[in-house]
Amino acid sequence: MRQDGWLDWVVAEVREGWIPAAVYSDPAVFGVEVERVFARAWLFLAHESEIPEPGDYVVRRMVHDSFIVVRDEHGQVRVLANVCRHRGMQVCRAERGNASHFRCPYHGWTYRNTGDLVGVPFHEDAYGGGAHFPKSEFGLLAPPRVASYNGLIFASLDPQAPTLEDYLGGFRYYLDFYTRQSPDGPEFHGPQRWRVRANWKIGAENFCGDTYHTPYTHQSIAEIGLFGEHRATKRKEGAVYFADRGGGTTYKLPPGSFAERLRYVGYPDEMIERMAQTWSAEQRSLVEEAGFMVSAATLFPNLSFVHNWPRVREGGPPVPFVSVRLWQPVGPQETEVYSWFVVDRQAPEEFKRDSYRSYLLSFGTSGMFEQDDVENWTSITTVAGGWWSGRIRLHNRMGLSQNGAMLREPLRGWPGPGRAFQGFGEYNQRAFLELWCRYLEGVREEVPV
Amino acid sequence: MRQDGWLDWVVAEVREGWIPAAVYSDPAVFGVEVERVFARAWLFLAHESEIPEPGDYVVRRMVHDSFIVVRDEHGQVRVLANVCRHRGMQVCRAERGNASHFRCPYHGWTYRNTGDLVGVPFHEDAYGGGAHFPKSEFGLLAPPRVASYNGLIFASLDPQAPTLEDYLGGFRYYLDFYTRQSPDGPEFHGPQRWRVRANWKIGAENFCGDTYHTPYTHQSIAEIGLFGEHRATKRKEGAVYFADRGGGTTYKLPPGSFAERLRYVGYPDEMIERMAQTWSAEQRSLVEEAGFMVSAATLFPNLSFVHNWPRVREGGPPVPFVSVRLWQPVGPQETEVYSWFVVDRQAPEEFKRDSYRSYLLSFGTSGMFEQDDVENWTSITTVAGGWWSGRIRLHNRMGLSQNGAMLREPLRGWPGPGRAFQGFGEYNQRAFLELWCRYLEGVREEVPV
Amino acid sequence: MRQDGWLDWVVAEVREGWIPAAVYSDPAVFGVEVERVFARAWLFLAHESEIPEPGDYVVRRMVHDSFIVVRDEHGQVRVLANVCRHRGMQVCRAERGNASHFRCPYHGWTYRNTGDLVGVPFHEDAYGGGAHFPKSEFGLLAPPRVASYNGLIFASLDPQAPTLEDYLGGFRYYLDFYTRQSPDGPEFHGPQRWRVRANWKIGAENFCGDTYHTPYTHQSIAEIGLFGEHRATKRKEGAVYFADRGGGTTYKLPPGSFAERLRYVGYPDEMIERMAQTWSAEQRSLVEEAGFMVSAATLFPNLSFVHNWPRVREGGPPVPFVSVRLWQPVGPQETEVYSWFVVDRQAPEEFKRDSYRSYLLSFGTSGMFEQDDVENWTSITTVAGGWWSGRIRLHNRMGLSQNGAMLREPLRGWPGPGRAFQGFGEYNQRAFLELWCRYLEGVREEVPV
Amino acid sequence: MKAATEEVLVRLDGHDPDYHAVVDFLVREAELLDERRWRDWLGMLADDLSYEMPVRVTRAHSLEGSTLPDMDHFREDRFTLQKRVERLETEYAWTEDPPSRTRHFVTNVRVYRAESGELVARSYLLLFRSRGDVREPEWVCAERTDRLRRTEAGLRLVRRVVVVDESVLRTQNLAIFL
Amino acid sequence: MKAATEEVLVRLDGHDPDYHAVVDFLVREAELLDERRWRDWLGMLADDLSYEMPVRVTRAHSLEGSTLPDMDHFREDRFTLQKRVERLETEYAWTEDPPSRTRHFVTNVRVYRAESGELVARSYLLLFRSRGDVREPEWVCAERTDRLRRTEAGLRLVRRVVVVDESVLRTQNLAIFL
Amino acid sequence: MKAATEEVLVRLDGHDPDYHAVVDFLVREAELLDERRWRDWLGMLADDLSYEMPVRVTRAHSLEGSTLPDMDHFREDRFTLQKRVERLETEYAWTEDPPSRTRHFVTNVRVYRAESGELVARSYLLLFRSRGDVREPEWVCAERTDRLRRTEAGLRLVRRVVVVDESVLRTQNLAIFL
Ligand code: FES
Ligand code: FES
Ligand code: FES
Ligand SMILES: [Fe+3]
Ligand SMILES: [Fe+3]
Ligand SMILES: [Fe+3]
Repeated sequence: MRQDGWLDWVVAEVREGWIPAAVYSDPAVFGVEVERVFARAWLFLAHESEIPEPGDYVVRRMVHDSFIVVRDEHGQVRVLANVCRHRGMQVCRAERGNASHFRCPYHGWTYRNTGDLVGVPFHEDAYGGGAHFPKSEFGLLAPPRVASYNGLIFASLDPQAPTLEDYLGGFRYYLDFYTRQSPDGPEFHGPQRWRVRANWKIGAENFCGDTYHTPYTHQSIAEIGLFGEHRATKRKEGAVYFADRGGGTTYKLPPGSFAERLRYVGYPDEMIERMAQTWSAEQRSLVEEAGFMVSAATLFPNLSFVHNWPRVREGGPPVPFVSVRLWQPVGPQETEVYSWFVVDRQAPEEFKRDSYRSYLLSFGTSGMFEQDDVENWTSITTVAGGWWSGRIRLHNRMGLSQNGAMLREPLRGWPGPGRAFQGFGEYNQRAFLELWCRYLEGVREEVPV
Repeated sequence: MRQDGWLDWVVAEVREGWIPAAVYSDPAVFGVEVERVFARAWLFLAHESEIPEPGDYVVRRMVHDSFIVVRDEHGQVRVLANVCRHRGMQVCRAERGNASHFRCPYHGWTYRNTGDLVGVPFHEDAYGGGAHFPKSEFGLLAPPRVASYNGLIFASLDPQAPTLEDYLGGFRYYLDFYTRQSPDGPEFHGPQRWRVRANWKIGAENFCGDTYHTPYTHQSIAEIGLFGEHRATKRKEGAVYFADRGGGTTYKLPPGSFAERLRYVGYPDEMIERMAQTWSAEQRSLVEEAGFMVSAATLFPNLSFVHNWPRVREGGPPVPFVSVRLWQPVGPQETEVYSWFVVDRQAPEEFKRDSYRSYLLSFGTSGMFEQDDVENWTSITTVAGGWWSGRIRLHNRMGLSQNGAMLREPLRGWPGPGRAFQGFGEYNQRAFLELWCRYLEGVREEVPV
Repeated sequence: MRQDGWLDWVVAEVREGWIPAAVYSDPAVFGVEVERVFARAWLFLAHESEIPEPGDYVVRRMVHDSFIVVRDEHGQVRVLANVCRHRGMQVCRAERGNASHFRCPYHGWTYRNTGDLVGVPFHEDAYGGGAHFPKSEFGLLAPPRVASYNGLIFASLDPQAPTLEDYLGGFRYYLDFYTRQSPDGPEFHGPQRWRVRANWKIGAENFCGDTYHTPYTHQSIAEIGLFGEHRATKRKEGAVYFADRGGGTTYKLPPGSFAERLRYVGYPDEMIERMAQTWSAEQRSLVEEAGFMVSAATLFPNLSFVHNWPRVREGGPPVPFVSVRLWQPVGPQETEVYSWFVVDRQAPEEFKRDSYRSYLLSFGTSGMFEQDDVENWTSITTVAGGWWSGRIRLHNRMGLSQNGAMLREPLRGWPGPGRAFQGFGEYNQRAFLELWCRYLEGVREEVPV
Repeated sequence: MKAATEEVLVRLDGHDPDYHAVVDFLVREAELLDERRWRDWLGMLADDLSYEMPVRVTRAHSLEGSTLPDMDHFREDRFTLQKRVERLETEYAWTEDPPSRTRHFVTNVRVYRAESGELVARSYLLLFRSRGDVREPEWVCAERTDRLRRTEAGLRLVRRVVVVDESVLRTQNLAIFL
Repeated sequence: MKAATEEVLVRLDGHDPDYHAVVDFLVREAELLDERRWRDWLGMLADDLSYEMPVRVTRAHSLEGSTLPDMDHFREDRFTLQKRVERLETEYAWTEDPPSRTRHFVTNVRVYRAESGELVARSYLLLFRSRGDVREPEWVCAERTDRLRRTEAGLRLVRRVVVVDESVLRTQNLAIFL
Repeated sequence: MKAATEEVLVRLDGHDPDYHAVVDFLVREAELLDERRWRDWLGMLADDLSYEMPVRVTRAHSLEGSTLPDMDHFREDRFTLQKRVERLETEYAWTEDPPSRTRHFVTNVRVYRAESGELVARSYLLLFRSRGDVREPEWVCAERTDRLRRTEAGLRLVRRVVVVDESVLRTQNLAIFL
């Protein structure tokens, strides 16, 4: 379908802030993404709290590759390819459970939950025994790279990928607000999973920097009095930041101390206490001095975060919640959403209950925020599928002048890593797509934005 | 899949009257059709009578590209790309309605029904205002070319396309019989819409010239006494004509005057009166001297017309109806059919009622003619999908001698434009496919047939 | 998606006993298979017993090409392309029936069940009669090659294909055990048909040589006491053979005479009598001297056989059955299974009843063996669809030493053609895939294994 | 609840004999249609029957106006239904030769008695349609509002309005009845 | 209406207690099957049960002969059903491990009394089957004709004939019961 | 049969008036939901309503533990349902503008009386959802276990547990009610 050089043209246009709509629907673009983005980036699989006990496992995908994320008998977390080394049968067909061994139903090869091949029927007769078939060489495969941060387990299919630390880079600073509110870290609940006819990038871009959509897309939430923050002015005062592989949005907090400001969004004192002790001075100062509270964020390519604080009962106070969500591509026009409710392990039970309620009202399959977001994303994906519409260059230049200069200076004195801006602008969507361009070009190393 | 030169071979064979079946199912052929036929030809969108009032709109597609056909606040008909200039959201998700503005649900950009961008939230803050973001440059896009004839609204995605007048050429003469029976022109009702697993070309070819299928495909209609004309002999006496971008079939009328002959097919005198006044002498003479009545027709590439006159009650007189139908491609093996009932605005209410009844009995989702046609087309499309069957060269040489000479002379004294033949022959199917070949070859200019 | 040379790499790896998983899911591989395997090999269509009377027909496919297998008015079996020579309509839309003629519903061309075109409406007017349109040239097409063996009707789309005899080669010796237990040969009942999300090759490989899966995949059958043979040791004592285009598995029989051994698997004396008379000395000796009983087998590319003898009532004796099954590809990840129950025509009614019961319990849509087999095959197909997993090289080296040498000698004194091995080993899967490699390379002639 | 007409309708509960009579009528009708016994089916229809299936469209904000006033998939009377049946009985109704294998699943039946004594029934219909061996099966979902008249011969269908749930039908045609 | 046998059957209306008993039987059966309580389900079957599901084929012109006389998807008696259940209860019935999540939607129930006093029930079945997280769900549509016998312990299924609507099943197997 | 609570439940047969009352309740509810008459629907709910739809997961061997204890698609009370309805009534509930055309097919109803006098109903739900003209329609299958309380104003829903049949929903969202 596509003439050569078309991809180069796409990349060039995207860098200018003009997005050819086809990138949200074209099968050829998706094919390249699978090979250059998803086969090279670090992808999120699961959180350690999902598999607390030895033998606990969950089965997760990297696009269409299936992996078992299991805590082995020694308590070590492992990522095992869900592919029998003999004839490729899935050794585990459940979504979660507990198992000491994975036995292949086809010919009965048996693997310990460490991945080691421990049982081969008729090893001697069929394979000539260890001399000709050393079991040690046929354990379940693992992705080339596996690592975790705050208990979030990531893997990369690229042996040359940078370390996870380097990959995350400055974004770790922000990640802690969502996933390290106490030394114990968070517990993940869920996920809810469902399929939407949207391209995976649209949600990722939205979460990393689209403060501009909130007032209008989510107007219904304000109308029913569940949420004040989304008010346009509130949103406008917020800052957006981008550091290395990720970026996000924030809300400006009213005047007050660290504790007062966290109380304002609805955290109980004991949790605020722990945050104060857990976060670094630089992190605290984002709240204390700068006065910003993290909201939505995205880690390239397809992991997003959200922190929000709607009311959960008539006239009640705001109740904050955290959600982590994965935009798992199914195809160019379809994405499977994984949405977890995340809460600090040490949070009081009552807070956990209310925070969960707050989450369900807002995000996930029945979430009133998410519903309207996804409606936009599926419609854009459909439009992008037209031959002519696919060639329309969408506008990604908010915050740029006619000639491409910055309309606004980066925030001075921003306490965190990376670069931040206050007010509306597609700074982060551009940064996100710049990463996308780099990966499409095959560049792996750290990407300054 | 396809070796190079394959398409050239296809075109060469088609020109010889041998159609490789794969043209009715092959994805590669369809890909080329999208780029060379549907992105260059004039395509029908809607009729003005569907949007009588300012603000009235219908949403229509050109293959997978979505457009709003709207009568703006000044009463002017416009075709607007249903794509927000910001991030590509569909600004209109309904199929029809009335709106003064289209407001994008994602970030709230607002467009007047003229297409003008009139509202951009935080224009100043977010975009630096008019200096850096002149709204005037970001109205909803329109297809490069838009024009209408007899109220039929067409558009082309090709800036170099000939004018609609030139494109239609001599076919306008025939178009008037269906869509200009009085100075007021027709009113369109519907459409009914449904999806069939058939390639779009098969129906288009059938309507433009397949008089030969009527006796057998539609035998059931005769059996139940609803329709006599379809009798083989009647069909054989009919003529088929092709002029520039379209062609069609006719029935031979029994002896009689202009009025008598129109009475014969069931028109009331007051309508005949208006036809006499509205049609040109050349047009009247098709009925009066030549004695032919138009039946099915197709305008390249995918708009068809039908005029027929079955009985609508026991022993009752024939009642004529007109239908316009669009073969909207969904894919190589799937087509969405749009079928409108069309009747002259000034026709008496009772005639409109009966004519509508006549239409419903014959065409559309429940039409007894259409049902059997579509059954043939879906089966052919399935067959064409086979690796071996797709290479079979189907026979499109009816009316040609062994060596390709004409078995019959064109009709002499035919009052209309183009060339006409009496009796059975695939003259028009060849003419239609010749146009198709030209477009596949990238030729745009007027095509003599 | 695929870089050049990828297919060469695949073939090279497969020859080493390492199967890149993608061969079980990749659309490009499937595209090549359609052109080089299914368009060149001999494919099974039907058995003569399915169409006993003149006019009896069944409609069958070769991948997506539809053919009518009909016994014509002279009693001769014919294979006719189900494609009208005019515009490609399917002249027969039923799955089976009896017809003296096939009349095309589109324009009424009529073909005798010999394929001869006998009726063309308006032959003179429309086509200039025989001079310009000799009906004799427009009969229904037949595949380039058609032949049968033991009443099994095969066709090939390749004019250069070897004769069926040569194609089958030594495999005919084994075919007789399933389809020639008496001079009258078998009767085919069914087929059951259903679609499974599995690649066609997996089942074909399994049936031709996978004795190793039985003990574990089918353990449930043993648990419920329906079948003893599947016991690992029993399976291990069996031999696998491969001769020219096909191979299969056997069970070792307990000591005894020809008759005793056939009685052991449940055949009544009168049938044993007929087998003794019908089979050649070489064939009898497979049972009598060598003491092996045929079980599963596959004829390249996609026809499999099974012979098994479970119990059909509490504590009852084993009852043997034969099933023939076709793995009809629908796409790279989907296969339509055709499963026939096959029994000797002369078998006593009571045996036929019990054998049918034995079949239904074991194979087909509700068969307890087949259910677990297919589960493995669909899961493997899914896994193979992953970008990374598709590159995993699956293990097909059972019976080979580390350096690729044979761990075991071929059976000496094997009475049948080809090469046989006793004990577990993927000898036949390698032989099957070697054929597959040859066809992918475009080699047609006889393939020594 | 009010039908098209503005008359008042009384909801019948599940042990009213008329409720069962109506359910029985709808289920028997489904059986006749799925067995292609059209003559028997015609026998269930009143002579002054009106059988309507308006086209559905997608409109903004609400379901208001989501049925077109001027375009239908069906707008039949006894004569036209009779003709359709006659046609299906010929040897030339290709689109149903071979025939579809249909299944009319009838659920959510609500029955009302009108002042006139006629019965009004609303029901949900899930139609499954399989044809041949290669095509994927097709579905049609709809709500039907029926008006039934009592006669000595039993209930007769006086009016049916089928509100289909899709604006673009995903079935090859309506050579069947709903 | 006549069943396979030529005996006369009397249609029961919706307030006949036997009608409710049969509906109750079919709905409870669906519950047991969907909850994989096969032992309880076997308890609903007569010892001389015949459980049949012939293969469907597409023939020209009519539905006549659209079920094969000599090939079935199921042709079971108590022994074979028992074995199938035993198998599903082992740890090695891979095709149902993990299990399908099924839903047997039962509608259009018609009940008849035979001269013998046995009851005959015809019903429509819509089976929804979801398995794992990646596969698309599967559907099976069919009509079932059941013969039920009264016993002190309640109704028992004596014979079931399942007429499926597709000639090519779009489900991986019949490791389930209909 | 036992509900979540361990109390004993008595199965009601098909001619028990309460059986019909419950069927009537479920069918009327479906009608209100499909007609988007949410206010009327809220009127059918008790003030202390609990409305739950746990997430389903695929586990090995059996359906045990196939609903997550700590994650739901819905876990609502009157306040949250009220808010959801209010939202749908605004002009900004984009995901239902244009609205879905839904059809709640309710079948396999089983009714039980609890010692408390409350009624427990289990039913199968097949939801068909069509939106716009281009998207393919979507399906949701589930079983619902409802607890109903008698009030002078009629039955009121006290608790609903929806057990959906898919672990990965194939619908864009749950901006609808089941
Ligand atoms: S595929 Fe796993 S043991 Fe053979
Ligand atoms: S996409 Fe339309 S306003 Fe942003
Ligand atoms: S297509 Fe068969 S007669 Fe024309
Ligand atoms: Fe949002
Ligand atoms: Fe026609
Ligand atoms: Fe097996």
